[in-house]
Amino acid sequence: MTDLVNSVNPGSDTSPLEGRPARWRSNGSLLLGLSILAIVVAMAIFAPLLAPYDPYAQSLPNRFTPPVWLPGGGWDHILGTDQLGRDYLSRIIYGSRISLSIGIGTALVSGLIGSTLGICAGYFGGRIDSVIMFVVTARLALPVVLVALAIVAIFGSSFTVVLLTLGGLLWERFALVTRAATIQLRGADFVTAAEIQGATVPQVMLHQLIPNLANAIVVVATLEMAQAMILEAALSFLGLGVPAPMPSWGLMIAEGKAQILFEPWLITIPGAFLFALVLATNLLGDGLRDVLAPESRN
Amino acid sequence: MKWKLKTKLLAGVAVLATLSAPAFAGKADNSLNIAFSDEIETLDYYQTADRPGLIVGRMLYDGLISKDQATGEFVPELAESFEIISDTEIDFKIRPGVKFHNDQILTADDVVFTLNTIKTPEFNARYSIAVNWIAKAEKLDDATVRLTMTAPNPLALEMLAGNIPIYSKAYWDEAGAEGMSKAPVGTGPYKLVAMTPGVSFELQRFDGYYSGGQKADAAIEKINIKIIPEKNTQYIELMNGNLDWIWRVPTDDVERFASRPNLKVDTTPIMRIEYLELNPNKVDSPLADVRVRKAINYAVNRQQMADAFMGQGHPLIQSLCNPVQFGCETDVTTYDYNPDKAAELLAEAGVEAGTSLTIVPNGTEGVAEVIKSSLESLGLNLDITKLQVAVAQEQWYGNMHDIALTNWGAYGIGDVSMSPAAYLNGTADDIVKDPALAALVNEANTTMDRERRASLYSQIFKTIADEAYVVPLWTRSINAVMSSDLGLSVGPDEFVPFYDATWN
Amino acid sequence: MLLNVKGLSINLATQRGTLSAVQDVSFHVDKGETLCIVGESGCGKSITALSLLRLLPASARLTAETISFNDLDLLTLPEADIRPLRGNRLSMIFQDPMSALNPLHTVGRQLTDVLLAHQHVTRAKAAERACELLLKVGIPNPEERLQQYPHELSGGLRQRIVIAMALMCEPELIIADEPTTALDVTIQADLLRLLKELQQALGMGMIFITHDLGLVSRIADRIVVMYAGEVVEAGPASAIFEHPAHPYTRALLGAVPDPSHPRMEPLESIPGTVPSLLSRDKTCHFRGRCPMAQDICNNRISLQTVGADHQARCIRVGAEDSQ
Amino acid sequence: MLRYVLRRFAIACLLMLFVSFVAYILLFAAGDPAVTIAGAEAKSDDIARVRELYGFDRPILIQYIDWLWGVLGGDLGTSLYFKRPVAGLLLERFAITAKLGALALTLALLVAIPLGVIAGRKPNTLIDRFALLLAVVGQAMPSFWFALLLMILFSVTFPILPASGLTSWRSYIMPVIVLGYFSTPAIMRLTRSGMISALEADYIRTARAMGLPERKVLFDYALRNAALPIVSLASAEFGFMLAGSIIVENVFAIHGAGSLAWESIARADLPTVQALVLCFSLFYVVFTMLADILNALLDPRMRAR
Amino acid sequence: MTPPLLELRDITHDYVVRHGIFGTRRRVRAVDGVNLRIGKGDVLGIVGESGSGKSTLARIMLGLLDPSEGAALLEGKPVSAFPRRGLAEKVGFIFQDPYSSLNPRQTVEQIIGYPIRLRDRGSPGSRRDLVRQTMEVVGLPERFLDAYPGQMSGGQRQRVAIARALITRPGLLLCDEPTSALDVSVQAQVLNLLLELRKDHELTYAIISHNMSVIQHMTTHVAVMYLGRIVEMDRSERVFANPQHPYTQLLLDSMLTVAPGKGIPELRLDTAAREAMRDHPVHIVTN
Repeated sequence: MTDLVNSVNPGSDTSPLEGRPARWRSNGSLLLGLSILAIVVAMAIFAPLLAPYDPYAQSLPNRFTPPVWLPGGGWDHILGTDQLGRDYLSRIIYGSRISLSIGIGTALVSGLIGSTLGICAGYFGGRIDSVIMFVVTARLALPVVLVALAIVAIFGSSFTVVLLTLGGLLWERFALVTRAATIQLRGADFVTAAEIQGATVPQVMLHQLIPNLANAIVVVATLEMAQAMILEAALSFLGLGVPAPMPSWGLMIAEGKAQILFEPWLITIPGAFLFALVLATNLLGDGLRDVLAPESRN
Repeated sequence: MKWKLKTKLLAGVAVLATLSAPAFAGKADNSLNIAFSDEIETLDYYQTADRPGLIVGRMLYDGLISKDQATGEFVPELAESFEIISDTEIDFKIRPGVKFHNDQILTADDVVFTLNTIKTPEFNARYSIAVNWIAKAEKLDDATVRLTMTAPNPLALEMLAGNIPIYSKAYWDEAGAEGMSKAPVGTGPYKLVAMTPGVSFELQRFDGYYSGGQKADAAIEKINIKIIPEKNTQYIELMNGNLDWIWRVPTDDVERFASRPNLKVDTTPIMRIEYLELNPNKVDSPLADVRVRKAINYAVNRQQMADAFMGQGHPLIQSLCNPVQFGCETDVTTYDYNPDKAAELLAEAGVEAGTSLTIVPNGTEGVAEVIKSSLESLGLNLDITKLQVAVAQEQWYGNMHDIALTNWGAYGIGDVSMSPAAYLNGTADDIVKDPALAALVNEANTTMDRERRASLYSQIFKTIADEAYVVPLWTRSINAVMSSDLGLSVGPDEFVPFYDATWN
Repeated sequence: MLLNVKGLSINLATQRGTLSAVQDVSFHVDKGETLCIVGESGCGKSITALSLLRLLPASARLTAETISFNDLDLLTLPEADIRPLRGNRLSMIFQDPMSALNPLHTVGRQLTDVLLAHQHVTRAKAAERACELLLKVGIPNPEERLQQYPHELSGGLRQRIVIAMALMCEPELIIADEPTTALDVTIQADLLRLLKELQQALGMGMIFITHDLGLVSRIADRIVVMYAGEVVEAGPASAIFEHPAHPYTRALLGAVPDPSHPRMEPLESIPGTVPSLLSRDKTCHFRGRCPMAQDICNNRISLQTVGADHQARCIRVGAEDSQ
Repeated sequence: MLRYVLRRFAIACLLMLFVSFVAYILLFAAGDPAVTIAGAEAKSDDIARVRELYGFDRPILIQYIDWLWGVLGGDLGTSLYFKRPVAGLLLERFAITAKLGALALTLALLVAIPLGVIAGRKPNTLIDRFALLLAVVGQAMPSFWFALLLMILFSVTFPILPASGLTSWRSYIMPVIVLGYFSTPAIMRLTRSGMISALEADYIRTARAMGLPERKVLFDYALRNAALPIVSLASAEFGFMLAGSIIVENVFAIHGAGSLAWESIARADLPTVQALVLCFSLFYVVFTMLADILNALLDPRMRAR
Repeated sequence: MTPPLLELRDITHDYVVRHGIFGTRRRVRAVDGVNLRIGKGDVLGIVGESGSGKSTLARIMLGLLDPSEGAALLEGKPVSAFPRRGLAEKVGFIFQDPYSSLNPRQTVEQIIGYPIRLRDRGSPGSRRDLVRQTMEVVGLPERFLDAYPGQMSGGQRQRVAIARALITRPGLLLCDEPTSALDVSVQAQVLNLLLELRKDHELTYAIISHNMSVIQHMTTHVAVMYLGRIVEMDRSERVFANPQHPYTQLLLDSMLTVAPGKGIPELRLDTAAREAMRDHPVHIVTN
C-alpha cells in the first residue's frame, strides 16, 4: 500500500513538522496528561507558597483531624491531619516533590543505564549484543519487588537508596527499546553515510543515533516514571519506601493503611493524587508515543 | 472532583460497615476463632521464639509448675508439689495419672529425659538462657525427680513455669524434633487436630486433661487459629464475625472498636517497656557527653507522646524497668519535659546547631518522627534509619548509630534480672560499657539474696538515670478486641490463657 | 463490458483534512482485454484498484456513478455479497511477494484456503487443484512446494505462488498491482510472459497497474494515464504511444532512458512536484509543471476526445500536433 | 528445531547460574542470619553459638558453592525460621501461588485478548478508546489500593466474599481479579498493537482480496501472527505475577510464595529468600523458554534456525 | 596508459553467517575473484541480479569491508592504507534510498555540511558558504538550507545526498541504484544532474544498477556480475550491441524498452540455461 501511504503523506511539499502541532492538539490523552502533570509540577515548584503549613510541623493533640467535608473537619486543615497532627494538605503539596523526583530521578538513572546498554547492543551487535541481552534477560528474571525489598532492607530506606534501587532495576525497557530502534537505525543509510565520511563511533552515536532515539527514549522515560512512582508506593506499602517523615504520597498511603477501615480518607487522598499523577504520566507517555514515535507502538 | 467522590464512597462504605452487626461463628458451637499476624514457625516449643508459637505451645504442653499471674505465686502443674532443697537443688513430686495426648502416661522418666536432653548444646534450644542453668535431673523414685543447677539461679522457677514443657520420651525417640513440630504430643489442655503450617491450626480440648493445674477445666471446645498478616483484614473478618478475638490492636483503632455493637476491647498492661537507648560509645558522637544525653531526655515531651500513641493518660516510666517487676527502683532522677533546659545543656556541652544524629526505630510507629521533630527544634538533625531487624542489630552493636528506639518484653518475667538493665554487664550486648555499672550488674545477677539484689538494682537504676543512658518512655499495653460475649483476658506476661476463655 | 467504472472518486480523511486521492475516474475493461493504469507514485492508481474490490481503509470514502462488474453493481452490493466475489470472480495480485503471503502458514494451506472459501470441496481436492496451478505457473515439484513456508522460497517463486493463488478460482477479472517491480529483471520478464499467457488462456480481463512505460507498451491493449488522482489520458495503447495527447504523457515518455535516446544526453524531465491532494483547486492539476500552460488552464478541464476511444484532459488537444 | 531447543535450554541454564549467583551475593549482605535464627529476644551468646553452628563464619564464595551443590542435589537448605527443609516449604507455598497465578493469567488473557482484538480491529473508535482508557486507569491504580477497595466493597459492605484465606472457590475471586488486573493492560495493549500491525500487513490484504471469510482472516491469519509476542509476554507476565503476588497475598492473607517471600525478607530467613528468588527466576526463565519454543512451533521462520 | 583511478585485483569475499551465542558458523561466498579497473573520467556500470555481489563490491571499494582475498587499489594505493576520512575525500557515495540516507533529525545544512564538520574545517560561517555553493551546484534552492528531509520530495532529497557526497570534492562517485526509488520523471532529473556534474567537475562514476536502460544511457563501460563473478566487461556500446556472455544476453533480452505491440520476450530460464551461464567463459576487455 506504499502508493496509498505516499498519497496521504506525499512528502513533496508538506512536512511532518507542519502536521505536528495539529497532532499535538488533537491528541486528547496527551493534553489531559500534560494538564494534570502541569498542575502537579506547579504544586512541586510553588510548594512553599501554596502550602498553608510546614509539612513537618507536628501537633500531637490534633491527630487525625478529618478533612473539611467530613464531620469534625474544619477549614483550618482542609484535608485534615495525619497520625502526628501534621497538615495533610501541606504534606500532599510537598509530597508532589518527592513523587516527581522519584519518578524523574529513576527515569534518569534507568534511562542512562538502559539506553547506554541498548545503544551499544544494537550498534555493535554480535557478541556484545549477546552479552547485553543476556544481562537484560537475567535482570528480567530477577523479581523486581523482591530484590528491591532486599536491597532497601540492607541499605536502609533513604531517598537515594530507593531512587538508585529503582533506577538500577527498571532499565530493561530502555535497553530493549533503544536496542531495537538502534538495530533499525544501524541499517539506515544515513548512519552508513556518516561512517563512510569517517565519523568515529561516539560521533555516530551522538550525531546520528541519539537524536533519532530521543523520541523513543522520552516515551519510555515517561512510562518508566509512572512505573517507578507506583513501585515506590508499593515499597512504602510494604514498609520499605522512602523514610519517614518525608511527605511521599506512597509513604502517606502506607501510614494511612492501618486506618483504612476507619479513616479511609487518610489513604484515599494521597491515593487519589498518586493515581492522578501516574494516570497523567501514562497518558502523557501514550500521547507522546502517538505523536513522536508511532512506530514504537509495537 | 473524582477523588472527592471516591472519598465519599469510602466514607459511606465505612458507615455501612458500622450498621451491620456481626454474628459470631464461634459462640454457636463453643469454639473460638482467633487470628495472629505472625506465622507460627514451629510447634516444637524449644525451637520457637515468637509469641504466637509460644502461646499455642502453652496450650499443647505443660511444665512442672506454672505461675499464677494474679498472685505471682508458683503453683503446681505436672508436679504435684516441689521442694527447694538447696540453692542448687529442687525436688519435684510428679503428678500421677497425667496423660499425654497419645494416651501414654507421664512418668518421672519423661521428666528426667526432658530436662537432661534440652540442656545439651546439641539439642540447641532457641533460648539458652532458659535451659543453660540445668546441671542434671535424676529420678529419686517413681514419682520424684531432683533437679540440680549449675549455679544458684534466682530465675530457676520462672524458667520452669511455662518455659520448660515436658516431652514424652517415647514419642521423642520415635518422632524427634520434626515430629514435635508437625504432630506435637504434650500433656496440655488442648491437642492439635489439624494444621496447615503457617496458615491455620485447629486445637481441640483434651478430654483426658487432669484436674488440679491452672489450665484445668477449659471451657472452649475448639480453637481455630488463622494467620492473617494484614491488620485490616483481621478487622474485616472480626466485624464479619469470622473471627472472635484478635489482639495487638493499635490504640488508635481501639477507640473505634469500642463504640461498636457486639465487640469489646480488653486492654492489659504487660511487662514490655519502651525506651530510647543513647549510645555513648559511637565515635565522635556528642552523646558521649552526659549533658547531651540529659538534654535529649529533657527535649522529649514523653507524656504528650504517651497520650497520643498509648492512649490518653497512659503512665510513663522513669527508670529502665517495669514497675511491677521485683526490684524495679522508681525513685530515680527524672527528666520532665523542658526544652529550655535542654537547649541550655546542649550549649553548655558545645554542641553546634545542625549536628546530625541517627536513630534506629524498632518500636511504636511515629515515635521516632516525634523525637526527630523535638530534636530539630533544638537545632539537631535526626536521621531515621529504618533497617531490617538483623541489620539494625548488627549496626547498633557496631556503634554505627546514636539512638535506638527499643522495646523489651523481659520474657514476661516479673523480675528486674530480666530487665534491659541486667544486660549492661560489659559484654557484647552492652552498648553503654560503663565499667562501674557493669560491676554492679554482674554482682546483682549472681546474688540469690532478694534484699541484697534489690539494693544493688536500686543503685543500678539510679546510675542509669543519673547518667541518662536511656530515655525511658512507658510500659506497653496489649489491646485485644473480641466478641462482647467472650470472656478472655491477655495476661501481663503477654500470654493468652485460652483455657480460661468462656462464652457468656 | 466486463467492468465499467464511471465517475469514481475517493476521499481519505486524514489528520490534516480530507485528501482527494482519486477524482472522477472512469474506465472499462472488456473480457480478455488488458487495461494498464499508468502513473507515478501518489497518482491514485493503487487505491483505485483496491476500491474495485471494496478493500479501502476505513478512513476512505468512495463515491461513483457506476461500478459494475458483469451484471453486478459493485457500488451497492452489500459486503456479504462482495466477499464471495473476491478471489473468485474478481482477483488481485499485489506488488511485494515477500510480504503478501502469511509467514505462519504453508503455501499449500494458503492456496487451498482460497478454494475452500469459495467452493465446497475437500481439502485434498483443493490441494490437487493447487498442484495443478503451481505447475501452470511454472513451479516444478508442486507437492513439495505446498509443504513449504513462504520464507523458504525465493522472491520469484513467491510471486508465482501469489499469482497461482489469484488464479485458484479462475477469475473473470484479475487486477495486478505492479506485480513484478520487486523482482529481478530476468524474472520480471519471465513472470510477465507467464501472466499474459495465462490471461489469454483463461480469457480473463486484466487491469495492470504500473509506472513502467516500457512494460506497458508490451502488454497493454488500452491505457489509462493518471496524474494527481485524475485520468489525464485514456485510449488504446497504440494510439497513446504513437500520438500521446497530454503533455504529461509525452513528458513521461521523454523521461524514460531508452536505447532510442542518444546516450549521455539529457533526458526530458518534468520540473516541479506533484500538487498537494489536500487542497484541490478547480484548475488543471498539471498546469504548474506544464510548459504550455495558459490562462485557460486555470479552469477545470474535462476529458477531450482525441480520436476513436482516445481522450485526454488537456485544452490543447488537437492543437499541439500542429506545433 | 531440536538444535534450537537445546541451545535455548543451554542459555536458560547459564541464566539460572548467573541469577543464582547474583541473588546469593545480594541477599547474603542482608544482615547476619545468625541474629535471625537466634530470635528477636536473643542475646549475643545465642547469636555467636548459632553463627558457628550454621557455618556463617566461612567465606561467602565457599558458602555459595556449598549451597549451589546442595541445590543441584535438590537440597535448598533449611528455613531458619520454620526449621524445616526449604524445598518442602516452597513446594507447599508455590503450589498455592502458581494456582493463583495460573487463574489470574487465564483471567487476564480472557479479558485482554478479546478486548485487544476488538480494539485493534477498529482502532480509534469508541470501543478502542474505552479499552485504552481501561488500560491506562488499570496501570495507574496501585494494586494494594485496588485490593483494599475490593475488600471493603465485597467483604464489608456486601459481605459476599471472604476477605482472607483460601477456603472455598469464592476466596479465589478477589485475589485472582487483583492479580490478573496487574497483567491485563499490558497484554491488552500488545494484542491491540499486534492486531493493528497484523491487520495492516500485506498478507491480510491478500487474504481479504482472496475473499477469505472475515473470521478466518481475523483469527487464523491476523491473531495468529499477533499471538507470537503475546505468548512471550504472557509467559513473562506469569513470572512477574508470581512476584506481584507479594502484595496480593499480603492483603488477602494467602499463605503462598509471595507472602513467604515478604516474611522471609523481614526475618532475614536467608535460605528461604535465596530459594524463593531462585524459584521466581526459574519460573521466569522456564516460562520464557517454553514461550520461545512455543513461538518456534508457531513460527516456521524461527523453527528453521 | 594512465594508471586506473580504482582497481580491484582478484577480490574474493566470504561472509561468515552465525546464529546466537552457540550458533554454528557458515561461510557464504559473495564475491569471487573479481578484477576491475575504473579509469579517470569513465562511467562504469555494474549490473547483475540481486545477490550477485554488487553491494559487497561497493562496500569493498568504499573501504567499509576488507576483502577476504585480493586488494582494492585507489590511485595505485591499497584502499585499506587510506585513513577513513582521507578515503572519503577521494570516493563519494550515493545511496539508493533518499529516504533512509538522510538523517531525519538534521537540517539540510547539517546534512550537507556534516563531512566538513567531521573534519573540523573552517568556521561555521565559511562552512555555511561551502554548503550554499554545493547546493547551487546540485540545483537546490537556498531556501532549503534549514529544511528537514521530511519536508522535501524524493528528487530533492537525492540532490541533498549528492551534495553531501560532493562537498569534499571526491574524484570518484559511487552510486548504488541512484534512481531506483524515484519516479520516472524525477529519475530523469537526477540522471541529468549526474551527467551535468560529470561534465562540469570531471567526475568518475561507478553506477550500480539493475536497470539496463539506465546503464545503457549513463555509462562508458559495463561490468556484468553473475553469482559473485564478473562475466562480461567491456565498453558499453560494445556490450549492448554485441553481448558475449549468455547472461548478458539474457539481461538485454529482458529489458522492456518502449516498443508497442512487441510483446514480452521469451526467455529460457531453466536449470540447463543457468548451468550454461555459470560455465560459460567470461568475456572481459579492459579498455
